[in-house]
Order: sequence, then structure tokens, then C-alpha cells
Amino acid sequence: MATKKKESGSAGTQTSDPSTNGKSNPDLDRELLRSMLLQRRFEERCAEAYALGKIGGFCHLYIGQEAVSTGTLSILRPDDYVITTYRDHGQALARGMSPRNVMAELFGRADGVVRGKGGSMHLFDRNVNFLGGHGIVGAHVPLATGVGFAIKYRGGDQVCICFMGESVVNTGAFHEALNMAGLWKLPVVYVIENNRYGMGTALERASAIHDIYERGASYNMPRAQCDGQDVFAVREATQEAVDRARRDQIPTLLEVRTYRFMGHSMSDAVSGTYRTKAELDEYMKRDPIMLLRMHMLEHGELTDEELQRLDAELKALVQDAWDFADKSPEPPLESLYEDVYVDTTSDSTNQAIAAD
Amino acid sequence: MATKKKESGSAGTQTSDPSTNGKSNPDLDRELLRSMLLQRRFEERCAEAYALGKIGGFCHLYIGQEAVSTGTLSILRPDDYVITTYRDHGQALARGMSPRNVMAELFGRADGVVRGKGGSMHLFDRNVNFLGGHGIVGAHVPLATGVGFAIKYRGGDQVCICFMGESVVNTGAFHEALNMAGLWKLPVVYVIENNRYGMGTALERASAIHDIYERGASYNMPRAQCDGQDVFAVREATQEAVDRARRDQIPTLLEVRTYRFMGHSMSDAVSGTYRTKAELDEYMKRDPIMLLRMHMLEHGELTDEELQRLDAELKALVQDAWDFADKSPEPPLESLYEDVYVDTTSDSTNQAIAAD
Amino acid sequence: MAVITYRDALNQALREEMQRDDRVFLIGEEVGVYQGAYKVSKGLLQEFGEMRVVDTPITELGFAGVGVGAAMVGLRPIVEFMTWNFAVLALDQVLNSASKMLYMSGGQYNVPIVFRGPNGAALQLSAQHSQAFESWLAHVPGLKVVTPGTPYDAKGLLKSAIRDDNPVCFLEGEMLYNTKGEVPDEEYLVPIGVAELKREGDHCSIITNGKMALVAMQVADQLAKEGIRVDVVDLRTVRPMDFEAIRTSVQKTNRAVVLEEGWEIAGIGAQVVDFIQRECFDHLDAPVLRVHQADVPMPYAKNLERAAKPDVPKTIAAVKKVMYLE
Amino acid sequence: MAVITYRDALNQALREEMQRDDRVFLIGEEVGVYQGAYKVSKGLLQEFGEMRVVDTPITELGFAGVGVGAAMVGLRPIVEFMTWNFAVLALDQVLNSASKMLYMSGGQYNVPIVFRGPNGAALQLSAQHSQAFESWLAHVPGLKVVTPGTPYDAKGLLKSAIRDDNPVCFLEGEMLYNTKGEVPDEEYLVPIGVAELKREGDHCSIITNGKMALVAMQVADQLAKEGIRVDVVDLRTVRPMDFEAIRTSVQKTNRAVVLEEGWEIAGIGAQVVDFIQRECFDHLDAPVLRVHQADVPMPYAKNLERAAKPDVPKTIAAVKKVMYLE
Ligand SMILES: Cc1ncc(C[n+]2csc(CCOP(=O)(O)OP(=O)(O)O)c2C)c(N)n1
Ligand SMILES: Cc1ncc(C[n+]2csc(CCOP(=O)(O)OP(=O)(O)O)c2C)c(N)n1
Ligand SMILES: [Mg+2]
Ligand SMILES: [Mg+2]
Repeated sequence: MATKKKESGSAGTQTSDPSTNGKSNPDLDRELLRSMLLQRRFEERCAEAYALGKIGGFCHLYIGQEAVSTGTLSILRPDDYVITTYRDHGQALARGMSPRNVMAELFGRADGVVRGKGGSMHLFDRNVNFLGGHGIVGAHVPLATGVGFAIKYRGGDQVCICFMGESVVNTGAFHEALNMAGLWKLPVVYVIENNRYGMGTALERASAIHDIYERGASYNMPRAQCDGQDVFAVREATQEAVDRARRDQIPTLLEVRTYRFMGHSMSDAVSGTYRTKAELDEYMKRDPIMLLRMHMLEHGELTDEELQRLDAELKALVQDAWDFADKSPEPPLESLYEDVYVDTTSDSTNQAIAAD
Repeated sequence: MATKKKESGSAGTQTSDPSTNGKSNPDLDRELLRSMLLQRRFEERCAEAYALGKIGGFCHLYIGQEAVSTGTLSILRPDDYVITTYRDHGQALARGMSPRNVMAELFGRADGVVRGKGGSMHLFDRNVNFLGGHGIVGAHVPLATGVGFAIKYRGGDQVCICFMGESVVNTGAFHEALNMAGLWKLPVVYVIENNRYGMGTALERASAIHDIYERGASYNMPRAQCDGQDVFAVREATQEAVDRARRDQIPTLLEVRTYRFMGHSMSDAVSGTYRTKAELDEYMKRDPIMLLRMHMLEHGELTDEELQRLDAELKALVQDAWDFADKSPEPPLESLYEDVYVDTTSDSTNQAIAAD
Repeated sequence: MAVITYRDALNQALREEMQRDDRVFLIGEEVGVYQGAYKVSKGLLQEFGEMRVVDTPITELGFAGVGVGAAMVGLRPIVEFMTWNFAVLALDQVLNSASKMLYMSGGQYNVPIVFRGPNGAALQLSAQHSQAFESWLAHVPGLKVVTPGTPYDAKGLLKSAIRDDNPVCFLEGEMLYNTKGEVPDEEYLVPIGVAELKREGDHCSIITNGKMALVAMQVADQLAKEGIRVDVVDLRTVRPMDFEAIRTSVQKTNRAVVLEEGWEIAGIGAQVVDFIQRECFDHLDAPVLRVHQADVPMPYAKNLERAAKPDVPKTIAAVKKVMYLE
Repeated sequence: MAVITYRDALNQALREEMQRDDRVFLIGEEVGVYQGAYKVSKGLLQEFGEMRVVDTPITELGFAGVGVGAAMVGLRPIVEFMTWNFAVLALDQVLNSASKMLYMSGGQYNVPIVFRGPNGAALQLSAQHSQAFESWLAHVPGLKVVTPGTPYDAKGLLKSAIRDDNPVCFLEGEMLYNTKGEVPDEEYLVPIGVAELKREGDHCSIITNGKMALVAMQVADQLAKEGIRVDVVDLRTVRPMDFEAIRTSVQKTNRAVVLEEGWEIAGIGAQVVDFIQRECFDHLDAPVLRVHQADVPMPYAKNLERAAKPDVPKTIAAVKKVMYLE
């Protein structure tokens, strides 16, 4: 498992292997495994719920990419910010959102994390500074730059992580947002989850260059590329970027190379149209959860039995989320007209809503 | 007078001096001088007409940048395409648009090149494949990519030159358009007229990197930088880019370093707010017309007397344009409702309008 | 006549026009290898090749501009937006380039382009994926705006749009793609700007367009059972709008309900009302009423979404109200 | 009371609110060093420094998004668009981020932001620089849309907009910046959503907003000389719209002319008409007429531009027509 990196100004390519650097950390590793496995088990049930019609609309699963959410977010502090795309279940859970409220949201219920207003693509949770769940490709990248601006404005040392698919690097919004972050030196880590496809379009058919982290050069931005199936590699690369952001308010463009094991959304075939079964099988050999599990087994950090127990526990947790969601009522009809406007002003006593 | 160049893949910087490469070409040089001086004399009268209220709206003069229009466009064939911004008088004249009809347009008259509909910012002329005159910063760059696409689609060997100010490189439209041109290999030369300011904002305050031609790297695009006060340097850099486009359908990002001697538009002070008088004076020492004239005098290609004669001739030409414009009637009121839609379809006999 | 889906009707129109005129090409996200996000362009890449069925990066502003540029120099692009929601990013090219080019150039450069894709709400796609854009687009001189509701209209209007020498915004519906209807085997065109009286009645006019035409037909069916006979005027095109068809109907029925998919404020329905009250003032026996989306972003939850959308019961209630039946 | 320009009124509002609340900052093109393209932000950089008066690259989409992001985490951005014409590039952030954020997040993230800048036509700026956007913006739930016509309203409404916890689109006018009016020395607010009856009369109502309020006042003056007394209802805010003010006036005068700056089709004027015919049906003695821009992109030539714009003579003609005086 290797991390390839290139930082602004330096021409060389550096290789390291954090996963075998001798220091074993079983507690951390168990946390990471738990986080990744929770996402996996949760989303397997999402697929089932979608088939049953309990979840509707667009539903984009994250299966295969769990090392990215877990690896990056395990580096953050609670007061840091996270913002992402419609493919947001994994990050939401990794950031600590309640599986119950997330599942209730997917079911479109009153106890949903956004009261049934948003569904799968629009998970938000103020309690964990999770700024959504955005559906327009590229549009949340300027928002992240704005969050970085606000952090700097207030003189804080928080960091914002902005997740995006690799297609986003071709959008105008990305370009405008990264130029400002580079120009103003804002504490944002832009994480590209390069899963090689934007819907059915392979990266090579959409971007004039293929090592897309190199685009950081246009914005005078440190940049790196790492293996997204290796949670340790993701952590290492994120740590560097987060340190740089927190300490020096320097943004980073981090390309994480990963793969999605499911179709783009529930209506997309897993393989056949734009990628082969053989390719998929090849990538599935590097299932991030399997890789971590193997590492832990090899290093004696986990027994088979412990693994079974963890899995059973998580399955129960997800079942509980399902049951909770299933029992949650439909949102009340009068809520249709709620949340269009707040009726406060900055004069009012209800200032909390605008404060951070 | 030097050209600095960097092409994709090569790391070195190359310097050459085309203006003193021994081969003197008096006929060509006189053409170039004539073209540049016409623009200068024409725009000096524009300033006067604006002060008199004969020209209204926004009016962006090109004075100081004439080596760019003349240098680049002197390389093109008549069937090539040109597209540009609101700062379009210079290129319009250099491309061969009639001074009479251009001046009539600025005066808002019936004989204007776009019938009084567009004014200073929107000069178009189908006779010389001049595709406008566009007012939204960045918006015409995708159009140029589309023209390049059409050339390739038809299997032609035309080239499209797209002029833009240096501010444009920060816009999303630029990024999206250049990525597609690089990806699809389209015959477009993107010419950045880097006059150092976007309105009152210095390049360094708007772009995270300052050698902006380097942005070409993000699009796998050959790129170069040249001196925009030296018409020969502009010609040489353009020739290379045009050859590459015509022969191999490879786009180029060409940064031409120039300076505007007037305010951003007629309502902007020439200096004082965002740039000093001293800086302006320094740049005016490299007036492109003066540099060419000096070169010609030095090489015995031009006598003082010939210069006087040329100048007088051009002044008369511009006076004629003024008189023509002044006499041209206002557009007829019924033309208000014309040109909103054409009432043809591709079935109709009037196919010429859609054909190229 | 064959009975085919709206999707296949569009596919036929694309194929026939691409066969007829080799200046016509299709460009957009996933139109080629993927065969279209909603499979409208199925088979076209295979038949016409990569130069005429062009997959793009996710760059709505960019590829809309590419279309406009190509149209200026003689091609006839069909720009597919995966949905019109994403076209918001491209509006500058639609508005400031396409719609104004002919005018700004003093009649020299027309822009024969079609911008097309699904518009409005499907099912549970929530706020950012459910918007109806006909009111914004219809506001703009220089554009034509077409909203076919049936396979027949979809095919005939798309062919007209492709042949039109002006920019045409063509609004389809994800919920319409699978609907079926009769489509002639021989070639035909449906003219842009002409409404169709899809149902005849004399008690009240329902003026509508696009997807809502289906709702209106159901309304007509149900009301017929109660002995209420309505005119259903399907505008089909919202710019230019067929005001004469509206006038004819309302002067006959003396009552009108305007049914539209989008939001109320400054919606095209308001324009229809404006026309009716101005031109049929003395014919009106009751104020014109409107049925439209609730004035909220579209929610995800099924029950809320249902409550937000214009539908048959809401339209029936409006008809009865203008007839003073309750 | 001091008599100051609309420009200075805005400048005062910005300064006072930035002094009052250090979460408020101004961001946009040329707002700092250049002191604003139209000098509205004059002196603010000097007073508040670079972090609170932020010059941006030319990236409307980008910096509008920066504003929304900053607003989500507790700042109160004022985003200046050099003109609303360029804001078309940023509409995705206004529409899909700002207006929908509160709803999508189930009430968790409100977006206290002001998007402001000159709107509509100035003089001879031609097609791409002369558009009026209130009709598009007013269409959208989740936004508030404010169009002050006088220095007094400009200052009072901008202060309210900055304090509002929702996204507010604030439309100024290049042609208004130099106009003068009385502005109190002491602090005041003008509430968003409340129209003002700027002239009282009983023969006809003129419903208008923004820059057109000035035209309406001139119309009222001229008509007064002929003994025709009109109500001038200046909406001031177009979303939410003060329908009660419209109702009150029209039920008194029984006749109405709606005067707006932008295009006709699906314009906000159509919405006003829709309301009037629905709510004042039995009070109307004549159809409501509208005055608006000609249905064409704005031309450059002086005479054509004049012919395209809504103005005093056209409005007078409309008033006389609804009064059956010709
Ligand atoms: C502006 C815009 N255009 C198109 C879409 C439709 N769409 C949704 S996801 C997607 C592909 C995005 O791919 P990528 O960025 O690689 O992320 P991934 O789905 O692989 O996680 C597309 C085209 C959209 N949501 N927004
Ligand atoms: C999208 C957009 N934003 C803002 C403007 C206003 N504007 C017109 S020209 C200009 C500066 C452009 O500078 P640059 O690209 O360097 O070209 P130059 O004027 O120097 O030739 C600005 C901000 C505009 N026309 N379009
Ligand atoms: Mg991807
Ligand atoms: Mg410049």
C-alpha cells in the first residue's frame, strides 16, 4: 500500500508505506474498522430498502470507498467542518451522525436528520458540523472555500474538508473556488475521491489530464495523491494536509484514488455499460475493509471471533436504525411550508440560529 | 525585444529576437504599422466622440495594445475565425472591418456594422468572420471552443483565435472551455492579452499564480508567453500556435504581455486609483507603435516623410469614418423589433444564414 | 399508427433529423457511451459516431457555449442537459449568448440550437433536482420555449425545434418518458407556437402545458362523469404563446383555470391570466384561478412532495370554484 | 433631514451595519481598492480593512458560493454583483444553494446573505448589460427580493436586508445612484415586504417598484395637471409582495396599471395582475394594463433604447386607456 505525493514546488515523487511502519495501534485500527464496516452494513441495507420502495429518489451508495471517509474524518476535530456531495451516507456516518436519523431521512420520515426534507442527497447535521449533502456537481466547492474564509475571518484554527468526485475538477465552480482558496490561503482540504468514473464517463474521457491533483499547480496549492483503499495512506495524506491548513492556513488538493463497487446510483447497473465486470472484480480485490481486516489479522490486532462479534453488533445497530426509521411517522403536512424562511433577524433574541 | 516561451512538456525557457533576425521585410512592416496606427488614430477620435456624447454606453479603448491585434491577426487567413471581448475596436479594424461602419456603430446609427444594435462592445462582421464583441467576461471562451469544434467537425483546416483579458483565466467558463479544447484537440489559439489589470484589480490580486500561461498545463495544452509590445514577437508566437492548430489541431494558450494606456473604460481615470502615473509612464516608453516605427527607421524601411504621409492618410480615413457616421441616420424605429428571431427554418430557401 | 413511448418518440426525432442533415449533432453528458442518462439517445452513438454524439465533461456552462459557438458558424447543435436543474449553470450562455446573439449582431449571426432535457419534478428527487424552468425561459425574448406533453407532440415539436433557425429550449419530463401514445409512421412536424385543443367542453377552459396536460386530461375525464365539460387547451409552446387559442376557448367558456407545473409568483400561468383578463374581460364570469406547485422548494418525503405538486384534485377544486360549484 | 444620493444612502447603510455587527462583510469585484465600480462602497476598505471588504477575482459563481458558505457558518456576507447581468453566472448559488439551504437542511442552516448590485438598464449599455432580473428572482421561494426606488428606501431596506436571516436579493439601479432624497439623520429601518403608497389618488392605481417608482411619480405629476389623480403603490419588495396594499388601492380606484422595468412574459407585473383580477374581480371597471420593456433584447442606439424602455408617455397612455379616456 503506497502513497504517492507531489507537493507544490517539488518535482519528485515520494513513496511510503504507513501501514507497515512498525507502530501497531490496535485501538485506533479497531475504531477505523468499526467506522468502515458500519458504513458497509448500513448501505447494504439501503440497497435492500430501496428495492422495497422504502427509500425513493436518487440514492448513491458509497460501498468501496469507505477508507476515504473514515481515513480523512478520523483526522478531524469535532469543531472542524465537513461538506460533500450527494454521495454522502459514508461521510455522514463516519462523522458521527446517528444511523437512526440518517435511515429515517432516507425513509422520508419525521425523525430524519433533515425532517424528511432532503433525503439521501441532502444529509445535514449541525451537531457535527456536517454542512450537507449537495446535489449540483461542483456547487459545494465554493461553499467550502467560504467556510475556509469564515474560519480565517474569525481567526480560528478549524479546518474544512470538502469531498468531491473526480468529475468535479472539470467544473467552473471548482476552478473559481480553488483559485480563491489558493490566493487567500484558506484552511480547506479539497479531497477528490477519484473513483475513476463520473456516472458513466471515465476520467480519461472527461479531463485533458489524468493526474488530476496536478491541477493544484494552477492555484499555487500543495497537492498530493494517495491510495484510497488503504485507510492508513488516506490518514497520512490527510494528516499532512490538515496540519498545513490548521497551522499555516494553506489549502491542499488531495487526490484519493478509489473505486465504487456499486452502480452510480440505484438505477445504474453495477457493470456492463461503461466498465467491465473484469475491471470491477480486479478492484474488488482491494476492498478497503478487507485490506484493513487483513492488516489487523496479520498484526494480531483482531481475531476472527472479534470480527464476527463486531459485525454482528453493527448489523444489529443497522437493524435498529431500520426499525426506528420504519416506525417514524411521515412528516406532518404543515411542515411543507416550514423551513422556507426563518422569521428571525439578527436583532431578534433567536440569534443562535445564525451563530456558529 | 524578446519572446519567452514554454511549451508543454519542456521545462526550459527559450529566448529569441525575431525583430533583428536579419531578414528585413519592409512591405510587411509597413502593413503592420499601418494597421496599428489606424487603430490608434481611430480610437483617439473615439475618445473625442465620447466626450462629445456621440458615443454612449461603455467604451473600452485598446490604445497601447495594438501590437497584439495586428501581430496575431496578420497571421490569419481570411477564412479563419476571430472572437473577442468588449474591448474590440482594435481587433475589428486589424481584421479588416470598415472604419466607416465601425464608427457608425459606435455612433449608434443605421449604417453601423450591427445596425446600431450593439455599439462599442458588440462588433460583429460576417464578411471577415468576426464573431463579436462579447460583454460577459469569460463567456466567449466556450464559444471559441465551439468554433474549433465546428472546424474539426467539418474536417476543415481553419483556425479560431480567441482574445481575452488576463482576468478571464480565473473564470469558470475559461476552465471548462480549455479543458474541452485540450481533451478534444481543437484548432483554437487562446490569446490572453495580459495588460496587468482587470478593471482596477492587478493580476496578482486576482490569480493565485502569476505566470498565467502555466494554467495551460491543467489542460494538456502547449503554452507560451510573449512580449505584446513587440509586434514581431507576437507574430512569431502566433505563427507557431496557428501552425500547430492548422496542421495538428492542437490548441495553444498564448499569454501576451501588454499594457493599456487608457483607463479601463471611458469612465475610469487613466491612473491614480489602482496604478501610478509613474508605472504608466514607464510602460508608455514601450509604446508598440513607437517601437515598430523605431525599428523601421533604424532598418531604413521608413523615412520620416513617409511616416508623416501615412499618418495624414490615416487621419483622413478616420475623419471620413467620422463624417460617414455623423451623416448616417438613426436606425429606423421598426428595427427595434427586427433581429429578435429569424423566421427561417433549415427547410426554407434562406439557408445561407445558417451556412457558414 | 404505432403506439410508442415519449422517450422513443424523441429518439426517433433525433435520429431522423440527424439522418436528414449532417450539420445536426448531439452534445451533452452521457449522451453517447451511456446512451443518455434517460436513454433518449439510445443507439445514436452507434449510428452516427463520436463526432456527432459527443460526451462531455460535467461543464454545463462550457458545453452550452460550445453549442452556441458551433451554431454561429453553421452547425445545428442539440445540447442535452441531463436535467434543466443543471442548466442553471449554463443560463448565461442561453440568455446572454444564444438569445441575444442575433440582435447584438444586427441580424448577422443566428443561433440554430436546441437546448433540451427533462424539466420539473420526478419522484422524491427533492429541492435541487425538481425545478420547473419554463417561466424563467419564457421571460426571454430571442428564445422559443417548447413543452410537449405527449409522444406525438414530442416528436413533431422536436423535429421542428431542430429545424428552427432560432434557439429553442425544449423541456421534457422524466415522468413523461415512459408514457405512451400514437405516433404516425410517416414524417410529420408539429409547428412551434401553436396550441392544441386536446379536449372540447363549454363549461370552463383549462389552459396548461407540458406534463400538466396529462393531469388536465384526467381532470376532464373525472369532471365529465359529473357532467362538467371542460376545454383543455394544451399550449405546447410557452414562447411564443398561442394567445388566440386561449382567447377562442375562454370566449366560449367564460371561465378559466390555468394549470402549470412550477411556482406561482411570476409563473407563466400569471402571463396567461394577464392575457385573459385583458383580452376577455367582458367575457369572464369569474376570476381566473391558477393551480401550481406550492411556494416551497420541493421536499423529499413522499407525502410532502405529493402535497406540493399540482394534481388532479387541486385542479378539480379550482374548476369547481370558478364555476361557483362550492 | 439631510438630502443625499441613493449611492450615499446605500453607503451609509453598509457602514452602519458593518459597524454594528462585525460578522457583516462585503465581498465582490472592485469593492475595495477601487471603492466600488459605482462607488457604493467608498471608504469602506479604509475603515474596515481587507478582511471585511474583499476584492475578488471575476468569478461570480465562485464568490457567491463563498458568501453562502460563510453565511452557513455564522458570518453575514453582503455579496456585491457589479451588475445583476453578471449574476446570471452565479444563479446556481442563489437558487440551488442559498434559496434551498434552509429547506434542504430541515431548518438547520439558514443563509443570512445579501446579494446586491445594480439591476436593469442604464444608458446605451445594450443587450448584455441592461437586463432586469426581479421577475426571475421573485419566482423563487426562499429568496426575498427588494427593489428600492428612493434614497430613503434604499438605506432603510438595505439595513433590514443585512439584518434579515434569510437570503435577500437587493436590486439597485445605476440610474438611481445619483438621484437624491431626504434621509433621516437618526437610525431607521424600512421593513421588507411592505409597500408604500407614494401618491394618493382615486382615479386609477399605478402599481410599480424600483426605478419605475420615479417614472410613476412623474406620471402622477403630469396627470394631476389634467385633473387625473392616481394612487402610486410602490411595492418596494417584490417577494414577499404586499398584496394587501395592492388590494386596498385597487378596491378604491377600481382601475390599475402595472408598471415594471423588465420584460412582459411571466414578469412580476403579470403576478400583480393575477392577484388583482382574482381578489378584486368585482371591483374592476376595466382590464388591468401593463407597461414594461419591449419584448426585445436591449438595443444600443439611443432612439431604439428609448423606444424599448417603459417611460412616462407609455404609462400615461395606459392610465388613460384604463380610464377609457381615449
Ligand atoms: C451540474 C450537474 N451536472 C450533472 C449532474 C448529474 N450527475 C450527478 S452525479 C454525476 C457524476 C459525478 O461524478 P463524480 O464527480 O466523479 O462523483 P461520483 O458520483 O463518482 O462520486 C452527474 C453527471 C449534476 N448533479 N450536477
Ligand atoms: C462576468 C462579468 N463580470 C464582471 C464584468 C465587468 N467587467 C467588465 S470588463 C472587466 C475587467 C476585465 O479585465 P480583463 O479580462 O483583464 O480585460 P481588460 O479589460 O483588461 O481588457 C470587468 C470586471 C463583466 N463584464 N462580466
Ligand atoms: Mg467519480
Ligand atoms: Mg486586463
